Amino acid sequence: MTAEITYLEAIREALFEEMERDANVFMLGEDIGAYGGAFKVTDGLMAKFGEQRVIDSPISEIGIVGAAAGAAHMGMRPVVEMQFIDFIANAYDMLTNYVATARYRAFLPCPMVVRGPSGGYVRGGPFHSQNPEAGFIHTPGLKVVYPSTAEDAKGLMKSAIRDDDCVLFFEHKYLYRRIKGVMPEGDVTVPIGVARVAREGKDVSIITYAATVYKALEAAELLATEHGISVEVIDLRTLAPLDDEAIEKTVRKTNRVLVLHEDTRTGGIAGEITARINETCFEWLDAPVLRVTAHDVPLPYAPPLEDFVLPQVSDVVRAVRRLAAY
Amino acid sequence: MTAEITYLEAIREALFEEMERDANVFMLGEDIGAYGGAFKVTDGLMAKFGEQRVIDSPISEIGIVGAAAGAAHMGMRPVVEMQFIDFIANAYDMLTNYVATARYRAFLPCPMVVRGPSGGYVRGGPFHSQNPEAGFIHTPGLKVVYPSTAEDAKGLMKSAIRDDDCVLFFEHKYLYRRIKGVMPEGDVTVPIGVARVAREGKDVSIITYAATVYKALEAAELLATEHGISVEVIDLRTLAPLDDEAIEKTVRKTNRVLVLHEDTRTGGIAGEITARINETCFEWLDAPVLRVTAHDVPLPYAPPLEDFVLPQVSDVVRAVRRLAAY
Amino acid sequence: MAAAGHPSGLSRERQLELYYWMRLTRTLEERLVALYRQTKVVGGLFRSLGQEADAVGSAFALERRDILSPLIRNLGSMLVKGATPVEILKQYMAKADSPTRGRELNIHFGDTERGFIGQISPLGDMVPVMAGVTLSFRMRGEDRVGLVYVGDGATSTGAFHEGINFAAVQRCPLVVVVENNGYAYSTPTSKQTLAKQFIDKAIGYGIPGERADGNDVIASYEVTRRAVDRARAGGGVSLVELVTYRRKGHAEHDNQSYVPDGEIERWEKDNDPITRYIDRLQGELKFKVADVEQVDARVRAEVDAATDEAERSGPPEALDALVGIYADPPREQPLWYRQDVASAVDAHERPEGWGTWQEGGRK
Amino acid sequence: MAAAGHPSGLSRERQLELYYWMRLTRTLEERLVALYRQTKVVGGLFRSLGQEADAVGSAFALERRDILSPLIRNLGSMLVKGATPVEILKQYMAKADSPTRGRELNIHFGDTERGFIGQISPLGDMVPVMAGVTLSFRMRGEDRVGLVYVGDGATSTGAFHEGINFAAVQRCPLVVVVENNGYAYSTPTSKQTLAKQFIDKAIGYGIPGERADGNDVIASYEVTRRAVDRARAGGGVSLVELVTYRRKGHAEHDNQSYVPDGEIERWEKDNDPITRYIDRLQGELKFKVADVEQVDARVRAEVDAATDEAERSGPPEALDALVGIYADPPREQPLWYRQDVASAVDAHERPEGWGTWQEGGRK
Ligand SMILES: Cc1ncc(C[n+]2csc(CCOP(=O)(O)OP(=O)(O)O)c2C)c(N)n1
Ligand SMILES: Cc1ncc(C[n+]2csc(CCOP(=O)(O)OP(=O)(O)O)c2C)c(N)n1
Ligand SMILES: [Mg+2]
Ligand SMILES: [Mg+2]
Repeated sequence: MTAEITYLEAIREALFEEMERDANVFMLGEDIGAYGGAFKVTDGLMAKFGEQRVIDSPISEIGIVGAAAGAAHMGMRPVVEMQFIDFIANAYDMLTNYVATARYRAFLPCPMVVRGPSGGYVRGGPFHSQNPEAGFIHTPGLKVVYPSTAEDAKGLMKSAIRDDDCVLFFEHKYLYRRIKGVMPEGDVTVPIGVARVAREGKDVSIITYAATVYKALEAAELLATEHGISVEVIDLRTLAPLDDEAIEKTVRKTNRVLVLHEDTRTGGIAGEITARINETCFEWLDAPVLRVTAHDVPLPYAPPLEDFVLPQVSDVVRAVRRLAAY
Repeated sequence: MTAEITYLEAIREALFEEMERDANVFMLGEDIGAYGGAFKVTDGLMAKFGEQRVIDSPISEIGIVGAAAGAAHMGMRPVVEMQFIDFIANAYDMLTNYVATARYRAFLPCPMVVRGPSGGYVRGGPFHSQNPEAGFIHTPGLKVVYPSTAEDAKGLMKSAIRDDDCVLFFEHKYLYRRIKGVMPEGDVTVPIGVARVAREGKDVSIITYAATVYKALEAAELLATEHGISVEVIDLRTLAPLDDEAIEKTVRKTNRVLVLHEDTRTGGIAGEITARINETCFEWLDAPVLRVTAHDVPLPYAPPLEDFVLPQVSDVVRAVRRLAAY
Repeated sequence: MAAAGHPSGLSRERQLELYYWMRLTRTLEERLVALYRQTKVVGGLFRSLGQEADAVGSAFALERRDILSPLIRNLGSMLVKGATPVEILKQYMAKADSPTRGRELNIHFGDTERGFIGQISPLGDMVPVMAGVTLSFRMRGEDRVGLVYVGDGATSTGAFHEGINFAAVQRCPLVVVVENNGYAYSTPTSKQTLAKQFIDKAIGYGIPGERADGNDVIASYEVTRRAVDRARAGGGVSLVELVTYRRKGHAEHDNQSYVPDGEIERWEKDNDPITRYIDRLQGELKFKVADVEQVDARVRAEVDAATDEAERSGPPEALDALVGIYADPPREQPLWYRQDVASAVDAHERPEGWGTWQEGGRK
Repeated sequence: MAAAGHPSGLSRERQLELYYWMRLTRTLEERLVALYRQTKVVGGLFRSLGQEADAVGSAFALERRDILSPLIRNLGSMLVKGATPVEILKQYMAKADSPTRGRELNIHFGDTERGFIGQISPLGDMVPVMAGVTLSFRMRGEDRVGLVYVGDGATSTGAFHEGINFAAVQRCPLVVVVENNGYAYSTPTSKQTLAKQFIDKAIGYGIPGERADGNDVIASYEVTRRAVDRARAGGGVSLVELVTYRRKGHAEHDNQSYVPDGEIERWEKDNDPITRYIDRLQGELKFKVADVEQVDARVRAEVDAATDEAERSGPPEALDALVGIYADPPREQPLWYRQDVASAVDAHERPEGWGTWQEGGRK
């Protein structure tokens, strides 16, 4: 019997196993070596693999993302940590202009992973809580994953490192130590681009990912027991490319859809999903696709403010009830 | 009688008049002074207002956007040119993390404009053709305008400079010298946040902005004469905040909507608009909201490739006919 | 050179004031540690232990009309510029009437009236911003100077580079202070740059650079003052390097396992800026023990009073979260599922079953 | 010091080769101008007139296994590294069989086999990328060196700063060549930096810096070669500044109104790198006039042949636009309204009525 490990440990295990498997895999980031990273995700890697393969970098997000790209061109498989994913904004040019276009414009392979602690619900304030996925989903050439379970965190990290293109790997810091799972035996990957049914249901679908998967699951439980509404929860796992098949399947099953995300509302991925559902499943819809999201403000620090801005279980309950009653 | 001037000249007139009106307005950018800017938008400004108010900067998009913010805090009204809007990616952190949050987190006013030549259809290749609006529409705290006519270009630039928050002003380089208009007499502004009916119609609505307004208008003409379909064209003019009223009005009028944009498809603003229509006008829809957009690839250089990637009149015709027949 | 007993021409009052600000910094931070352990501080806690002299001494070189942009370890600079202990405490505790009304954390706040602008987390960003602040001084012919701090680590950012270069070329009245405290989080300076000293960067920007002992409050004052005077006289940007040492971890949770044995203790023993200044006050400058003790007592009383006041304030109202993203519109509307809902979190939120979360495991 | 007649130990063959690459660069660009005027070049045209020596001389210091990242004015470097005239012409003309199949413009292309990596437009970005390329050399113990060019203007970017600093700290085998040609578009060096020379930046990164006359092809070779040798020997990053002058505008449309009177003419008359090298070849190095003329004839023939070949190629197929964004999936599907449509633009596109567009007004 294998023990449960946390979401964070699952990621570390994946990094460890991939570094053992492939000598081309190496880590690059601020304070990831001797210190093991701000959240200790890379703890122990330097001791095991040495300073050559676990590089403590200067505070230079442009520099390290660019360096990863150059090394990737040469056959390496760099994994870059953003100390907080919020700082990926500094590398926006490098990622969207250089990395994302490398294969298309120059036939240069760019297999690399950019990973980092993301998301709110942790009193992190406006610069340690962001969900910056929208800008990257918008960029052809990048892949984006955002797991919610420990098993997926491990399996998707392995796939991300083995992918021949750049994968942005968002890790939800609220889940790091709260979520546990039992890892499958052996070298098991979770494919990029495939969603997961987190809970089967028949009345209303919730399409979501990352921390809000748990908001959805809790709401689903409550809706089942208190309101007799059967909710299906889809955990997207990958945001680019989207799993259109899984989305269509659940829409055709329940005919009522809530898209739920922690990111701000305007320009968030819920819009994209709504448009796709509209295009492919309009006739199957018995109600408008609704969105539950954060409010359109920078994420404030004080608990009552953060709680108000971010989506909560009660919001999901209200929205699902409206859909069910439609 | 006043003469027609181009879209580009209209922008220059607005800059000129605003600099005359308000001594706090100044220009910052690469090659905007002696040379007058890569597209000559600021031509003549340095001669008139001097080097102090028309500053040729080093090649430092982070630097000049940040400097504009600092000056704006102190009561100045900087207008920053990106030589091509593609390079706004370099200032993504400064704009989304610093500028957009300044008022909210620190009660610091940040009245500034970031403007630059945007968009394709000009054989500019992947780094001189971008439409990077999606990432900024996604950012609370920023406003985004993108005019299609010379009159709007002038009137919106005046509003942008007078706005008390940061406005990103996208100028479509394909329209710079192709589009002309007669300016209204006197100091006339066009309000931010208000869309325009570019053509009245009753069967199908096209919601669009910037260069594709003309694709829509051409398609509308053709659809009227060749297919007897009456098309309404909405020119959004402002992308953040969206004019929900205008969108709802046209949807309720025609019940069939095409959202058209030049930006790539996934994560583009069409998704957001579709979601909003879905939320507010679901019952009014006689057909799914359709999107005509660029394909999801970096914009290639060769004419047959660029033409294939970008939306064209024939695409609009096809999509509108499908909607009308639905 | 100042006369003996009046280093840098500072009056005896001002000499003692320097001590007051350093002591206030340290005592206030110690109070914050206590509150942090009582879980009354909502987020992380960042110390400037051992760096009080460089923060206080450099800020002391400014006039009230000048503008300073502090970093996380510049509590002392902010106090000198007029931030009050009660503001600091409320801010850390995310109170409704804290300077940012609970929106931002720790000492991320500002007040252009008193002359300081709050930083944001992305390092280096304040350098371009302060370039713009001081550009506006120059454009308007105002007799004002700006000062921006960067850590040794933050000198590696593109924002630092673009900002200082822009300011240099534009001859902005700006002083850039590199606080070289040996570490950026866990990263020693040797992994941050190969430069032997940070003022070596000045020549690459064509500006003067000067280095001083950042644990000597008078030396920190003097070197900064020279740069401030130069800026005020139209001499443009200077780079000042203050050499100091970060005796605590990056934040309170950091156990400093990466620090070589004995290093911290050595700095504490031989080079505590407050101890050093007390020695100087009571030695060369001939203050009495009682003078110093009086300051200590005053500081204790002030911090006690501030704590009482801060504790009395309540948390912000949820709806204030939607106010003031733009000047126009002045507020966002709550999303439809939040209409008529005062607080977002009801009984169902934050259940135990979410995982193995423990208060101790908190990051 | 090399023996007289054999500067830098270059054989006579190699001495003449340097001339060949410079001449090929110039003749090929002249051909491009002709094609541009015939509107056969799809986008803008960028010249390196007067800078051929720095590009050729520096690239000549590399081995085939080394990797170079050129800029827009490094046509000469690319030719030295094995790019062919027909590739250049096809690329500018956006042909189906051009190196990027019509996806990228001008000389933005590369080939890691021959050892050059194409730039992207955002300036400075190639510095971090080449830091990573050379980091991989170091990690794998490969005996390879990288060379990256930056313009005087591009040194102001955050990417340059972060990339060179990272490479320095990591002791990557990288040579950073600053091509100081006096201008960045219209911006003179004095508005770009207050540094007196670009090698003043080296000290701030703790690396060696050396400056040479970029219009002297041998000097450019020698200074770069020293840096390359140092990198190969494990000495890490060097900064090389090659001082030259951009005699044409930023691109062909730029009329250089911002250049002081006589400046261009002076450089053309006194300091043309090709003329200077011919003088040296025929003087000190004792080549015959015929040797030089033979090279010229060979170059003309090669460029003629390349032009013929390039002109024969056709434009890309529209559907190729959707191929190869990712390894997996290997292609995007056309959007539904483009299914079964071979070309996007039908008779209705690009009408006259769109405005006042004229070929002459083209940007
Ligand atoms: C752009 C950016 N990258 C990473 C971080 C995460 N981070 C916060 S503080 C810190 C270390 C800062 O070191 P230094 O600049 O020397 O300042 P010190 O803490 O020593 O005062 C890091 C890496 C950040 N805030 N911003
Ligand atoms: C980040 C960025 N900002 C602006 C531009 C627009 N731009 C293209 S070339 C150029 C001038 C480059 O000057 P320099 O680096 O000196 O190179 P040179 O053309 O002189 O060889 C500018 C501003 C760009 N390509 N990238
Ligand atoms: Mg430090
Ligand atoms: Mg130049």
